[in-house]
Amino acid sequence: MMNDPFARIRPWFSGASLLWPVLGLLTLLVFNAIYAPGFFRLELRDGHLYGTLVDILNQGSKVMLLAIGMTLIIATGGVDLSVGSLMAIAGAVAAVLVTQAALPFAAIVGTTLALTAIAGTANGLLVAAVGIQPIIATLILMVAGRGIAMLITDGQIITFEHAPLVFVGNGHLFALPFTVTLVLLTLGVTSLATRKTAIGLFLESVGDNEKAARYCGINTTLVKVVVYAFSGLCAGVAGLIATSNIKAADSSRVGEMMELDAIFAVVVGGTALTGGRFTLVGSIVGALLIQTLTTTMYNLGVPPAVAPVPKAIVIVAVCLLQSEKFRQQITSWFGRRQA
Amino acid sequence: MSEPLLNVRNVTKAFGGVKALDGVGLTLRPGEIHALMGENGAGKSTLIKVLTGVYTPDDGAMQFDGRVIAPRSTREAEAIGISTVYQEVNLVPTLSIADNILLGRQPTRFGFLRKKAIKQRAEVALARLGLKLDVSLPLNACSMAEQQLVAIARALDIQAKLLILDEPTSSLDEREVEFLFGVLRRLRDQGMALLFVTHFLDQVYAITDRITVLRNGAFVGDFAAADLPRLKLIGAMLGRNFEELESADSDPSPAITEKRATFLEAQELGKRGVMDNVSLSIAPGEVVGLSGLLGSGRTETAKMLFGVLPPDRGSLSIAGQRTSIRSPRQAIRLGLAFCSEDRKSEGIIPHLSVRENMILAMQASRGPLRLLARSEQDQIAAHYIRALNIKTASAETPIMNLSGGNQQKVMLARWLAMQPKLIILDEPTRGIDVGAKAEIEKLVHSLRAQGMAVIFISSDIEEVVRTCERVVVLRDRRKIAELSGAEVQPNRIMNVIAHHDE
Amino acid sequence: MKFSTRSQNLPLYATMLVLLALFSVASLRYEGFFSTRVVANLFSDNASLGIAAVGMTFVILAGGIDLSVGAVLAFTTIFTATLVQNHNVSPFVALPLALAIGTSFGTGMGFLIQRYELPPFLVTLGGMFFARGVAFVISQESVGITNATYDKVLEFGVPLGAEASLSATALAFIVFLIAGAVLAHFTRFGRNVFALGGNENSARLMGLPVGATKISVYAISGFCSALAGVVSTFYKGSGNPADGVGFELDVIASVVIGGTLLTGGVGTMAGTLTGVLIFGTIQTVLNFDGRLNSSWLRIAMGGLLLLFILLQRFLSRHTAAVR
Amino acid sequence: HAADKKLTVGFAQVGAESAWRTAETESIKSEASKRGVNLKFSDAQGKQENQIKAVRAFIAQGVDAIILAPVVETGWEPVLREARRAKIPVVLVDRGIKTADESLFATLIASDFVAEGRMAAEWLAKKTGGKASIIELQGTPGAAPAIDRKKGFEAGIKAHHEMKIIASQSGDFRRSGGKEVTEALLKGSGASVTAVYAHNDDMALGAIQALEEAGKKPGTDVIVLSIDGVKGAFEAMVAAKLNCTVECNPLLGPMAFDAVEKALKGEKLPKKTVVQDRVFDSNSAAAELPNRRY
Ligand SMILES: Nc1ncnc2c1ncn2[C@@H]1O[C@H](COP(=O)(O)OP(=O)(O)OP(=O)(O)O)[C@@H](O)[C@H]1O
Ligand SMILES: Nc1ncnc2c1ncn2[C@@H]1O[C@H](COP(=O)(O)OP(=O)(O)OP(=O)(O)O)[C@@H](O)[C@H]1O
Ligand SMILES: [Mg+2]
Ligand SMILES: [Mg+2]
Repeated sequence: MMNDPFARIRPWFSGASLLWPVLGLLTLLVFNAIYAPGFFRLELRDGHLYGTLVDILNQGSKVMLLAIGMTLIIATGGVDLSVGSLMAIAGAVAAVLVTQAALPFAAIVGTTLALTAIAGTANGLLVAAVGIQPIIATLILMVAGRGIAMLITDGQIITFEHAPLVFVGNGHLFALPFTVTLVLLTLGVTSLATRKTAIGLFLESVGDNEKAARYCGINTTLVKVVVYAFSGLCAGVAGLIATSNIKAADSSRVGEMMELDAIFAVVVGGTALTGGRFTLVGSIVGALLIQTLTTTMYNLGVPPAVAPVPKAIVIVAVCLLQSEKFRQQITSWFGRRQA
Repeated sequence: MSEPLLNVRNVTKAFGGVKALDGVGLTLRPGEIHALMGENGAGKSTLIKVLTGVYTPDDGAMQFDGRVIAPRSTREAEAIGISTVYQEVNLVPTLSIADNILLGRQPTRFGFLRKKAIKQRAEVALARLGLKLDVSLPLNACSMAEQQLVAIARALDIQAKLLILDEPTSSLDEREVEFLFGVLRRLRDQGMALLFVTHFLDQVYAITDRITVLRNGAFVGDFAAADLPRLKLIGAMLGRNFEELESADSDPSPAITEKRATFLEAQELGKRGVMDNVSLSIAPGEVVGLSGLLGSGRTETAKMLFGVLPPDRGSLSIAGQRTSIRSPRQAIRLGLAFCSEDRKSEGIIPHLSVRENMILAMQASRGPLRLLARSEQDQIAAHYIRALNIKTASAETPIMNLSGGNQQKVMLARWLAMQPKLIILDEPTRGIDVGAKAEIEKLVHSLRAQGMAVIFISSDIEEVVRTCERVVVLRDRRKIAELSGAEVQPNRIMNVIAHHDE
Repeated sequence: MKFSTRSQNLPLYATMLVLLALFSVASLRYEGFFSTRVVANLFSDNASLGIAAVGMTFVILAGGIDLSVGAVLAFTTIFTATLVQNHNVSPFVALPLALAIGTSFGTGMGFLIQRYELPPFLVTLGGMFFARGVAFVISQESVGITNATYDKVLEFGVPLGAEASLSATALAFIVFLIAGAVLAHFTRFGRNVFALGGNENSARLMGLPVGATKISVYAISGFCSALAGVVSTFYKGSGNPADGVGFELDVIASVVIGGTLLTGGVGTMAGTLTGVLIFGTIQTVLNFDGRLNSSWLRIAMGGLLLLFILLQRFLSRHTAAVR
Repeated sequence: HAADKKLTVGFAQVGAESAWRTAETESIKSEASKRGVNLKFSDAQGKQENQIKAVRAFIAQGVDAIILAPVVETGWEPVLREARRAKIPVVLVDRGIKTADESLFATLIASDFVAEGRMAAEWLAKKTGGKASIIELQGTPGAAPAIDRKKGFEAGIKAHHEMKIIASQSGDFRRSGGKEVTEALLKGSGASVTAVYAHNDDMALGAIQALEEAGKKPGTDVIVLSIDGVKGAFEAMVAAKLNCTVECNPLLGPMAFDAVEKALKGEKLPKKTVVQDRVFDSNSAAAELPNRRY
């Protein structure tokens, strides 16, 4: 038997190689270093770090959080379209509570997250117990959830100045936006929970071969319900951030199309949509990749209407980079030219 | 002697660091049935995949019908006249049986499928193998053996110069094997060349003209079957003496020792649309066989006991307690284990490592939070890799990269590691080489000695007779007889199956 | 003991039953609902959706996904509108050109997916961005079409009773649905698509033309999206680069509601038609009701979707159990 | 038509994407119930196809009249012809359509988006003496207000050579979009900004937050102006963070139903009624704020 020196740390990065998405991200950063002066400038203001890189972390926090939950769902072979609407619900509930109820902040956050987790559980039950295809099961909540959020805010944009809630999306901790802490915390807890227990193994088994996993005695229904509930929770946190960010609950717009960004982040990060092996770190890299891309477009002054074109090119380029077949072909061309 | 049809020289193929084939040669002549033999992981399937364009060889040359070939896909191989049945049944489970047989070459009129003609041709193809099925049923309604026959029927349906069969008989019982051999002989007589992989020595001698032996990816030799006695063949395959294992072969069925309290007692279990009726009881230290023709309901019985197909009538008690098992989880909690015959769709978790596959059931029974210590996992993996002689690059290799027989051994390890009170083995020796087969028989004996109850399902009646002290015979989804002690004889079982009604 | 031979069709029948139930209840509740006009509208209003869904069905059956349909539709509408309106190109030139571009675009994506084994989700997401961006490069504003040929097509209609007539767009939908059904269910190519989605590896080992089939389904989807765009220009008499945002989800949803498995290999064209009609009928019902505000409208839409999917599950399970 | 029979009117709304839109819906709904009209409401979730479906459903139901707030300017001719064939008058609100055949609708009651953009530019020119480095926050690409407000604004600053748009990105008409874009631009191409022009109030409110976080004083260091005139904008003006908003009146209910009734009586209507939009700045904001209902 061969000795595998990385055997111990490998599970933390399992799934496809992280190398390629990271390389994609680095390329983008290098590009910015050349074409966007000031991209890497960081200054300390009032004890806070300030600069484009910080913005990327801060703005990207929502997709990163969604991507963490989404990774686990995708690992089981599912998908969650409802996260954007769940963000709206979270924002609506929190905003209404801070403006209309005299509750301690912890209770408000608790209620909000409990609600989105319950909504996620409902998704999970539809998928795992009723057996509806994930895309449809979560589409239902995607459509209805936004209606519920709008109902809660009565179709209005609810603004607030509630200091703790404002802090969630705008505050700073350790010189960095508080959202970074939230992401790291969620990532840390999720990584530990999946790799220091057998949960990760169970998720991968269910996604890779559900029937075999069931025959091994894994409660596949429970596993699925839990990941959807967890994704609901992540969406709740992301919703709080988004709402706090603009100090307003914008039920009809918040989180729109973010489900696609989250799925994109996960897939670019190296977790296959077909389920099985997953990598949380990869998804985070994927999320940073899209956020950097968006910021790059702003910085270069690409007209918004045509901005999708360079975006498309980057996406396909990163894909090709990840493709072993493509790399082989490039090497063979290169080899032939030399010969 | 006629010109060779296929001439393979010096083929080499490596996967990462593993050399699956190392300078292998193979010569086939028209009108010959040729066996490819070797231990699990010797490289047989890899050689076949190289021949048929699934893998590109790293080195070597292939000549077919006088021309140099380098097929890049199965499709190309078929086009030049090589038809193949791969080891794992490679069909599309969601399509109908007829579709599976004729996919890609359905009769058409003006570009449209002729459904009636398709149905007919599929039925004819199956009838050649002595099989009568409703060909409009989806393939996933078929048992493993039926699927295997469908795959063979598909390969037989085209006019090829060379037919390759990678373990076609692993799920078949004698009757089907006879049918198949009849067909193969006829094809040989028509001048077709056949390449054939099996781990059943009897079959090798019954039908083949020549034998090529591989060992550890290397070419050992090409022999005329008549010049190669069994023992020499085994010696060539294993590279060592086989006397000890041979002795296990002739072990008589051990007499029933003292009667112990029944562990599991099933009475008149049945499930609408699945099983009519089966009763069965088993005590610790007992090995009970389930026998019957294909489709008789052996697998279904196992699945009813294991909670995969919870029965809707009858009663079940375990260790004297009335229970009903509604899910595999519950079955496992009660001390049952079930090693499925369909390792591809019900057994392996393909992308997970050998280690993870082995400890999965054990971990599941501990629950998600109490993770088995990594050192313990490594230990278990190392233990079973050694104990079952599993050929793998490392315990961290994804199981899908293992050869079929080695995957099967990992599945066994998964359930043995659980130390269950009752283990149901559905075709445990499917695709396992002679050496390992004997080892597994020994293993069953030692499990029995440890007081484990074993339900043993196998299409190989000899094997059932060798291992089991009692045999429950099924037919048409119901129990028709139970034989024990001296009655456990191949002839008796065959007789019961054949002449029950009369 | 004999097994039902057609158990795999149960979900389809259940879905059709659900559609029927939905339609009957609505007819009883809303005045004017039970009319040929509503039925004709259902087909013409959902013609683009339906045609794109035909293409999507092939992609999903083959185990893939195509997120670019909405953007390709938008590109096609603005491309043809600009040519016809601003450059005086005859529709007989512009439309085939648009269809050819859509098909090549799909082929290109299919090639990337097949040749380099890229995930379809990402490639078609890239395709979506690309087509959308190019649409805006052509024109940032919507362009109306005034053209004699267009008017002629618009006036065309197969009369259905006194009130209603089946428009050209509706006819195009029906014709392409039938063509799609024939291709999917009555040709070798169709069977290969099913096999590819059922198990790609097996399909390869069975010697099927996996690569060509894979590329073809994306080509078909590209063609259908472009055709949906063309139909949309007839439906509206205009082209708009911002058209069809979120359209891909509607299309995927209709296909999947129709019983096609997102994992590939299982589904029917008839199911897709049913899915599209269920989708459209829910919308029509809500429009007929007209009493809900924006929030409740969304909740009702989700609720109805849930109700019908549960009903569909229940029916197909129940009937299976009874057999 | 029996005079005493309750009138049924269908209203095909774009969606509920902003406070402005909700105010418009509310205005039409409350006016309908005031007049005892049976209103059929449809929300198209921002999609033209859905709006067309709604209009056709209204026709199939045989409503008496249709109020349509078209999401884009083209693509209505076929369905409006159908309405005309069914003799159902259509009143367009808040945005016009492009057509050669004006008989397709009874009348249009709307603001002039181009004029709004120009008014904003003129106000800014006056305020700054014709000297400004501007960040423009565009609406959703392709949306008519975004296109026209951009056009109008560009035309308005053309005469002033020292007024320049130094960066122009889309904030998608959202608060969060306005904030994110401004935040990014302040560190990049828009670092030397002296004014922010947003195509709607929501984005301006987001931009204000971004300016504050960047250590700038919105309203003082950087002039912020926008369009729509929703309540939040007035509050921001009172707080001296927003300098100006060009009103785009959503309270079209009364005018719309007046038009419906006239059209049903067969009276001749002007093809277009332009709603007069006013410019509010910090001076007039405080007085107006109590009157704002949306
Ligand atoms: N795709 C692959 N990647 C890595 N290793 C592989 C792969 N396929 C086969 N191998 C290795 O190559 C060796 C030969 O495998 P092969 O499947 O040819 O054996 P076999 O002789 O057919 O055995 P069996 O009797 O068990 O089917 C094995 O050690 C296996 O682990
Ligand atoms: N889900 C199903 N739907 C319809 N028929 C099924 C289904 N599962 C199994 N069958 C049928 O049940 C019969 C019995 O299958 P089973 O697997 O029990 O056979 P077996 O006795 O184990 O034999 P072997 O596995 O050797 O073929 C088969 O003929 C198969 O056609
Ligand atoms: Mg093999
Ligand atoms: Mg069996």
